[in-house]
Amino acid sequence: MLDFIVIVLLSAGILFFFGTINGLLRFPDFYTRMHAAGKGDTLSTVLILLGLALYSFHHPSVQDLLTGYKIIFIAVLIAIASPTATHALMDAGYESGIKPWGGETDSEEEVDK
Amino acid sequence: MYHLLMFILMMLFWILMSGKFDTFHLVLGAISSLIVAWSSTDLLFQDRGKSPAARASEAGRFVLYACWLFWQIVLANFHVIYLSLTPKPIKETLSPHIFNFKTTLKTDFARFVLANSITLTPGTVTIRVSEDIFVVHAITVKAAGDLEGGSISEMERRVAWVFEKREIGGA
Amino acid sequence: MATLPFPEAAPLLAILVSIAAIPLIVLSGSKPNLREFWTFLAGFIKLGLVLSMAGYILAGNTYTYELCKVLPGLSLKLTVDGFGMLFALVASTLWIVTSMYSIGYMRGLDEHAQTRYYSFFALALSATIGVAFSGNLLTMYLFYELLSLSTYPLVTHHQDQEARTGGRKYLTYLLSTSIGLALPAMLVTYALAGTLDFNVHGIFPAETAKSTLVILLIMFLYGFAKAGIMPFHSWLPGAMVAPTPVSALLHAVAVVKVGVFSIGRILTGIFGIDLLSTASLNVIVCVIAGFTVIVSSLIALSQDNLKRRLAFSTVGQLSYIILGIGLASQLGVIGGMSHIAMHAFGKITLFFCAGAIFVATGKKYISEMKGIGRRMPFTMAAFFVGALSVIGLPPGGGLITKLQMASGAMQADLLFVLVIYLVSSLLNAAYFFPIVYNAFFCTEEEAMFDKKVAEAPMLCVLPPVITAAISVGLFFFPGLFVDFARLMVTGL
Amino acid sequence: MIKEQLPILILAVPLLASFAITLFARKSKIAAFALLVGAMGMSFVFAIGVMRQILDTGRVIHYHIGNWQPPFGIELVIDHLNAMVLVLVSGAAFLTAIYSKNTVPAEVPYRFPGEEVPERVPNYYTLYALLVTGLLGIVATGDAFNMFVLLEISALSSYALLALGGGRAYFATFKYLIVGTIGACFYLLGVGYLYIKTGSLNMPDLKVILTSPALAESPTVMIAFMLIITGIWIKMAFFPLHGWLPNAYTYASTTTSCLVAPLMTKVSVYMMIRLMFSVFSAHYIFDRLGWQNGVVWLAAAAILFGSISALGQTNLKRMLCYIIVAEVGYMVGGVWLANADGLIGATYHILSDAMMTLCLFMAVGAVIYKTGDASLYAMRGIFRKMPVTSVVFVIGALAMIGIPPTCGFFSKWYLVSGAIEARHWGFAVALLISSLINAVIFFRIIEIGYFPLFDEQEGEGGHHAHDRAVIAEAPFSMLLPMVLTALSLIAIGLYSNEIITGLVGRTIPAGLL
Amino acid sequence: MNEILTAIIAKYNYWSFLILLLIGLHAMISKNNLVKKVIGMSIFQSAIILFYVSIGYKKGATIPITEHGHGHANEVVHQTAAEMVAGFANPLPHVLMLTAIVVGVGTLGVALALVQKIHRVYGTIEEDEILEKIKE
Amino acid sequence: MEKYIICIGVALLILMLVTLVRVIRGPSTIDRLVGVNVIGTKSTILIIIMGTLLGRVEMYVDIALAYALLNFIASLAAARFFQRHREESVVDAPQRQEGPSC
Amino acid sequence: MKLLSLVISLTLGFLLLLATADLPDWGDPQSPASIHVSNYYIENSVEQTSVPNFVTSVLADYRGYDTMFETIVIFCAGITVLTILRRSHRQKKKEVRPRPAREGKDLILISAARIIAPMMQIFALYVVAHGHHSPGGGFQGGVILGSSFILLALAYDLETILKRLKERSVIIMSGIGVAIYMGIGMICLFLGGNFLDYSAWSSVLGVSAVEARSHGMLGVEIGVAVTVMYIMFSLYADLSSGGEMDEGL
Ligand code: NA
Ligand code: NA
Repeated sequence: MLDFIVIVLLSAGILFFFGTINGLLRFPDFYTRMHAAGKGDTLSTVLILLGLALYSFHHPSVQDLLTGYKIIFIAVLIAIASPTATHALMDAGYESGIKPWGGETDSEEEVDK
Repeated sequence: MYHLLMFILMMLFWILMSGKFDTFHLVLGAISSLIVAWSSTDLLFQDRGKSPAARASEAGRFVLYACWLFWQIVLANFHVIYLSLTPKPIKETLSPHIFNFKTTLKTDFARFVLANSITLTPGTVTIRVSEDIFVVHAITVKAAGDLEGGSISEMERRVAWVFEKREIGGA
Repeated sequence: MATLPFPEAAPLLAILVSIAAIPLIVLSGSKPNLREFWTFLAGFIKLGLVLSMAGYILAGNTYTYELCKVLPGLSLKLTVDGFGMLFALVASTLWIVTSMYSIGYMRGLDEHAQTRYYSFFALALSATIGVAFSGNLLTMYLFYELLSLSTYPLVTHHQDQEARTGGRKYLTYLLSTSIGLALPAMLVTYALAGTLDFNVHGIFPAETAKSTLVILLIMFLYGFAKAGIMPFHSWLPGAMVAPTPVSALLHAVAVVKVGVFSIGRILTGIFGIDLLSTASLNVIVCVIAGFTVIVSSLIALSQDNLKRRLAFSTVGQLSYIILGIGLASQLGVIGGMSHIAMHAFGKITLFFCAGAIFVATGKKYISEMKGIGRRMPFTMAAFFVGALSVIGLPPGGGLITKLQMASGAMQADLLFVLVIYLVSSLLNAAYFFPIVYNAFFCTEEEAMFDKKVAEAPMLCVLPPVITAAISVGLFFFPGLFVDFARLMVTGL
Repeated sequence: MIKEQLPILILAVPLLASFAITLFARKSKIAAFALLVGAMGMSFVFAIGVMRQILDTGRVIHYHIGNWQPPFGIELVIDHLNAMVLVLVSGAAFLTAIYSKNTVPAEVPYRFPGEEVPERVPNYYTLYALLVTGLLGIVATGDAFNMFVLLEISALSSYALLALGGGRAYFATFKYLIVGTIGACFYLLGVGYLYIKTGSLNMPDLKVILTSPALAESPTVMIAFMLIITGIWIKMAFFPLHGWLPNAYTYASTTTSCLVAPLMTKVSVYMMIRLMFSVFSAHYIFDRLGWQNGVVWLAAAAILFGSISALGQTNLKRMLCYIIVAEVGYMVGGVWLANADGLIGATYHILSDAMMTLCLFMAVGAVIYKTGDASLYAMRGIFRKMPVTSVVFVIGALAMIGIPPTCGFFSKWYLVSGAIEARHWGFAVALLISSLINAVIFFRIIEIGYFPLFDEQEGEGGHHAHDRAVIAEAPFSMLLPMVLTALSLIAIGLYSNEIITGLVGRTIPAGLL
Repeated sequence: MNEILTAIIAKYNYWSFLILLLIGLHAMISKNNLVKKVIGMSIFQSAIILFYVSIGYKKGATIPITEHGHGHANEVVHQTAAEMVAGFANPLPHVLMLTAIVVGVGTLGVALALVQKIHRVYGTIEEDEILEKIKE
Repeated sequence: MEKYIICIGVALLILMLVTLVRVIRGPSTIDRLVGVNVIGTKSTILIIIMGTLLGRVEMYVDIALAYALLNFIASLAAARFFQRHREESVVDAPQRQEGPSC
Repeated sequence: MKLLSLVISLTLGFLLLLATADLPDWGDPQSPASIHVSNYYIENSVEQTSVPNFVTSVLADYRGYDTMFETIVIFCAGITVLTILRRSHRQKKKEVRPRPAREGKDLILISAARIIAPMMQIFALYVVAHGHHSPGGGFQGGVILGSSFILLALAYDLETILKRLKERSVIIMSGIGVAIYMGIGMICLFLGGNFLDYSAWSSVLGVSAVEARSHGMLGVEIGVAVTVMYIMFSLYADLSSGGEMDEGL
């Protein structure tokens, strides 16, 4: 049962990470790519970490519980840090004058599509 | 008072991390917790108006909110996958734009939670918060609409419920 | 060795006494009389110290005093022997005379920076005595370099453009040859022989290749450029910019004689007379020196500036000495060594006279000196005596040594050297006699000086008279210096 | 007890001083200065104490830090050679520290137009102490990796000290930093290659392990040797790796030049000697690898290049810098002549060259301090205005030229003897030519200083800010160390036999005798 | 030759560090932009650090800490010396590299500080432009 | 189970390499930073996976935590830096033509 | 220059490649590096120092001398950067800043930093204290501690944080850090041991010599952490503000 949950969490993490990268590579401009990075990166990381934390409860002992707790703590940290970093990058791009994509075909990314 | 709270929190944190329960390490932990409590209490607890009890209930409500938010994040990720994999030309699926809105939330922390929630939920990312103005990037018109009229208010309401324990008008 | 007639450190003291005078000279810079007192005091003490050892040396001893070991197997060391004593006597005697003359000259012309002048003068004398008493090549090299450096401020005393050019030339020649030729030759010698201590039998091991010896010989000959062997001679006329007492000291005693003395030392103490003659190295020395003798005399003939003419004369006479020692025959060596003294007294007389003329009249050129003998009879009489000695005519002491050298040439079976001696003596006569003749034998109309011109100050006139008298004295009693030289040869 | 602890105290004292200055003397220039001078003096005394111990007992001192046996812990190894270098470094640093009393407050806070940062003075002294600690540590250590760490400490602090020259110094220092880092990394990589083949970092232990025949054949060891030597050559500015040095040292402030210029390159030479003979062996380097001929030719080229370049300079400090490049050639060549005389000459030259470079930089620094001008023409009339400084300069110049009885003569003596013994005439000729060029260089300057009247017409006179009429002798705090340094040049020369038989000659490796 | 080549290829840990090393060195020497030089320097140093760390690796060994992280303070670890030696990686390279990293950071900081100052003096961090300005 | 975790690790590694495309292509510096940030976050996971596989996760988790924290700060610092240095960050990105709608 | 650089790099590469064949296989347990000194540490660390983390025992004890200087490298770098960059307080006001000021405070960053920074600090202290048992120690802990302040400086601005950490105390504290290390080593001299021989402390601490070594290591690690923390922050402050100590990044 525990293994099953672990597998689900890990797989889901990889799936969302795949989505993240897909968005990161295919979206047309910086801002839209940040959507993918901000949401996908956070969720996939948190899911995988949860999976690994559960995995470490395999042979429950005080030490392993604490280890699992630490992994969960990392997950929480990333849940706070990742959107914050996304915001900071976004703000930096905005401040430094990157123009949002407006559907026109002037972007070189557009050609790739 | 807050220093004591901070000390206890930090000591707890230490014990969980340390995993060593002998006196020597506990003393080290106590010293460390003292140092952090001395230097950083004002960081964690800037708003001193609330009683510890209020804080505790706030934490409880926040857990509930976090569960809701988690679901929203999952949705957001499916949204991203959909947008990036859809065979439709990108011009039709995306119509990104930047817009502002004004929040009614009062405390910094609530605004912070709202901003990050906006980032994590489908279709929107917070670019900047200056005072009560949020600058938001929306990836689709629908997402923008959600935020302005629908889910934004929904989210703001929930955040307000967690931190300011009041209802905000709207959906 | 149990009892010495002089303090154990006498050679060192003889060197240091004038260095010790320097602080006193500097401190009493504002009181000229006191300042000059120190100079004289040091001079007499030095002479006394040298003389105190003279008897001991004449008795056939040599005395060695080791200063410190600077390199394994090689120390800084002072040795007093006949040759060194001969030279030290000349130098310390002439210093007193020159100091006396300096006072007259410098005060007469009201020269600047006299304190500096006397300080470096003293330093130069220390270096000279140091060379004379050096017990090995390294020590000699040390004092040789010290002399080059300490005479630089003297040569450039006037600190004008001319002094600068002359001084530059002076140092360039002396330092480049000593560092570029003498130092490596010394190092190679040390590498071959394992020592640098002078030894009358030479220090090179028997198996040393002749080609190596020839190269070393040439490097040494040109390396000690103070000896003025052509083509490394032109610093000497250049250094004529110096005040006359300096020129006198340079040309008669300190600088040039140190060069000649050094080469003499190397020929006799490093190569050894035996080696020179058996390996026919003496021919090389004679050719090189002989060439300089003839050419420099010819150049002297064409000079109008009196001091320059004297300078070229010096160049020739120096090679004369080297020629004598280089013959590597007994009489040649004795003659050559003693000629250091003879020439010193003769030539210093000539320079003193030139200076006295300059102090009295401001004239430098021979063509401007017609009739000067009438106004400055003592000076020009002394000049005449000095010239005789340098040419090698009686009653000048130079005659004795020149004859000895000529006999040495026959002894060494090198007859072409005899020809060189004869020709050069004729040339000497040719460039000195016209000066003397014009000085005395000209009509009143031709004379270029009016009645107002008189002898230079007493202190300028007395020294040349004294040295001229010594020159004459040496003709009659050459024994003193020749005996010292003979000691060097009889040791063989 | 203190006797046994002397080796560590030599470097612990300057190190403590660096913290003490940071902690207690941030406000007071004088307190910082006093702490520095006191520490340097103590270090000097301790270094002499260690040297005396070694001279008395004749035994190499092994100091086990943390009481761990080598090769597991780090040890200090002090023999005759590095006892001498320790005395040299601490002595030179002591003299320069005294010298710094007036120059540092006058120069260091003002390095940018219109800028004054008095806080820099105590920082400067802290870095000074750290630099000296680094150098002393390099000399004392018996651990190859520890040497790297200390090398970097001295490098980092020297970057700071050099950069404080302001203006062009920043760029010059940056280039030095890049080149110096390449050098240090080469060294580190070389040590890594040694470690991978031997498993040890302790120098005596490495030497024992490296004697095994299998390792002597190993290309890894050869490449380790190449990397280490190249790294050190970069650090010591050995031709053609010297490009960084002239700029870096020229634009530095006076005290920095006086400290860095004499010591950094010399300590690198020490490092080379130490690593060549205490990690590798004369047998390995000269018999098995046999590159000495090429290296000595390179050294000859360095000497000629440095000397000729120096001849063309009009900036006093830059000229001295090129002379340093030439002098490095002397020492590298001497070591690689592969005979005892050459090595003795090189080792003795570490001492004599450091002192003469110090002497000249101090004298030039005093002139610059008084005239505000670093060109040759700053020297105009100096002999009259600053007689003591001039005499010091002349003594330094004579030592550089190699006139006896200054120490410069004796090191050249040994080096040329070594060249003759090795039949390496090219090196011998290069040494002599460089002496001659030095003579030209220095007499040109002495002439300028001696003839006051003529340079007015000839030189670029007129546009100097300082009124030359009011130039006077440097303050006592500068004169004292200057005169002591100048006297030491003669003393080192006169005691050359004692130094060579007592110290330098005692560490000649067996393969060279 | 072939053997040498196979040997070289087999020891991929060495040539992978080598490539990084050369990139860093090349950048340090040839780059015109001072910041790029500094980056090259960091790459160069990192390559050496990688090299050392790869020395420390031992097949079948774990990080050199004997005790379980959350074990009791003085728990005695029952292992034979041979087991210990085989089971734990070589700690020394890690220690050395901690030092090298710190040195690298220090150098990096100083280099950047110098670049800032250079920028303030010359208004550029391109080497050729700086040299041009120096000439003026 | 361990094999499954290895698979996850490998998949993660491959996806991280794919992310490098964004880092290389840019076009602006901030675009590259986004890629780097994602890779950094995932490296945290890799560290823990490594620890899990080597059986020393209790050790690696500390490293992972430290790494996560430092990665976060590095991203913030980089973002801040390029916020200031506009020219550098938008070196070849199209310029913003109109101001934001606020 | 490019060509020269290529030649140099490729020559070096070629040389190093030559040696590759001679180097031991990767991870070979019998390679010299893995047996000689290394095995001594692995076999004896626990017994001689009671520290189960060999990296720590080698770092802080067997090669504690290296590590002391490593701390000093950091100290030196901090002082160096400060001395090169720092400009006078007095003249700062006149200067016109070349860079535009940031608009307002970033609420999101500040809030995140306020949560994360204290956690980081306690974690950092944990890392310092558990250097004996886990992959941590003074450097690592010091870096994390310093980073927590950098995080705050990034979120607020430099001036605000410099009110918490006084500029003067930054340098003084970094000096105190190295002084702690050095002091622990020096006191060993007075207790009759060699420099950095922590076992000499056993009489003072009242523990066995082996345990004294363990405590000595903890002591020096604390010193290291203090220095590293303050210098990390100082480097950030100097470099990010060009020595002005105003806004930071
Ligand atoms: Na270390
Ligand atoms: Na540790």
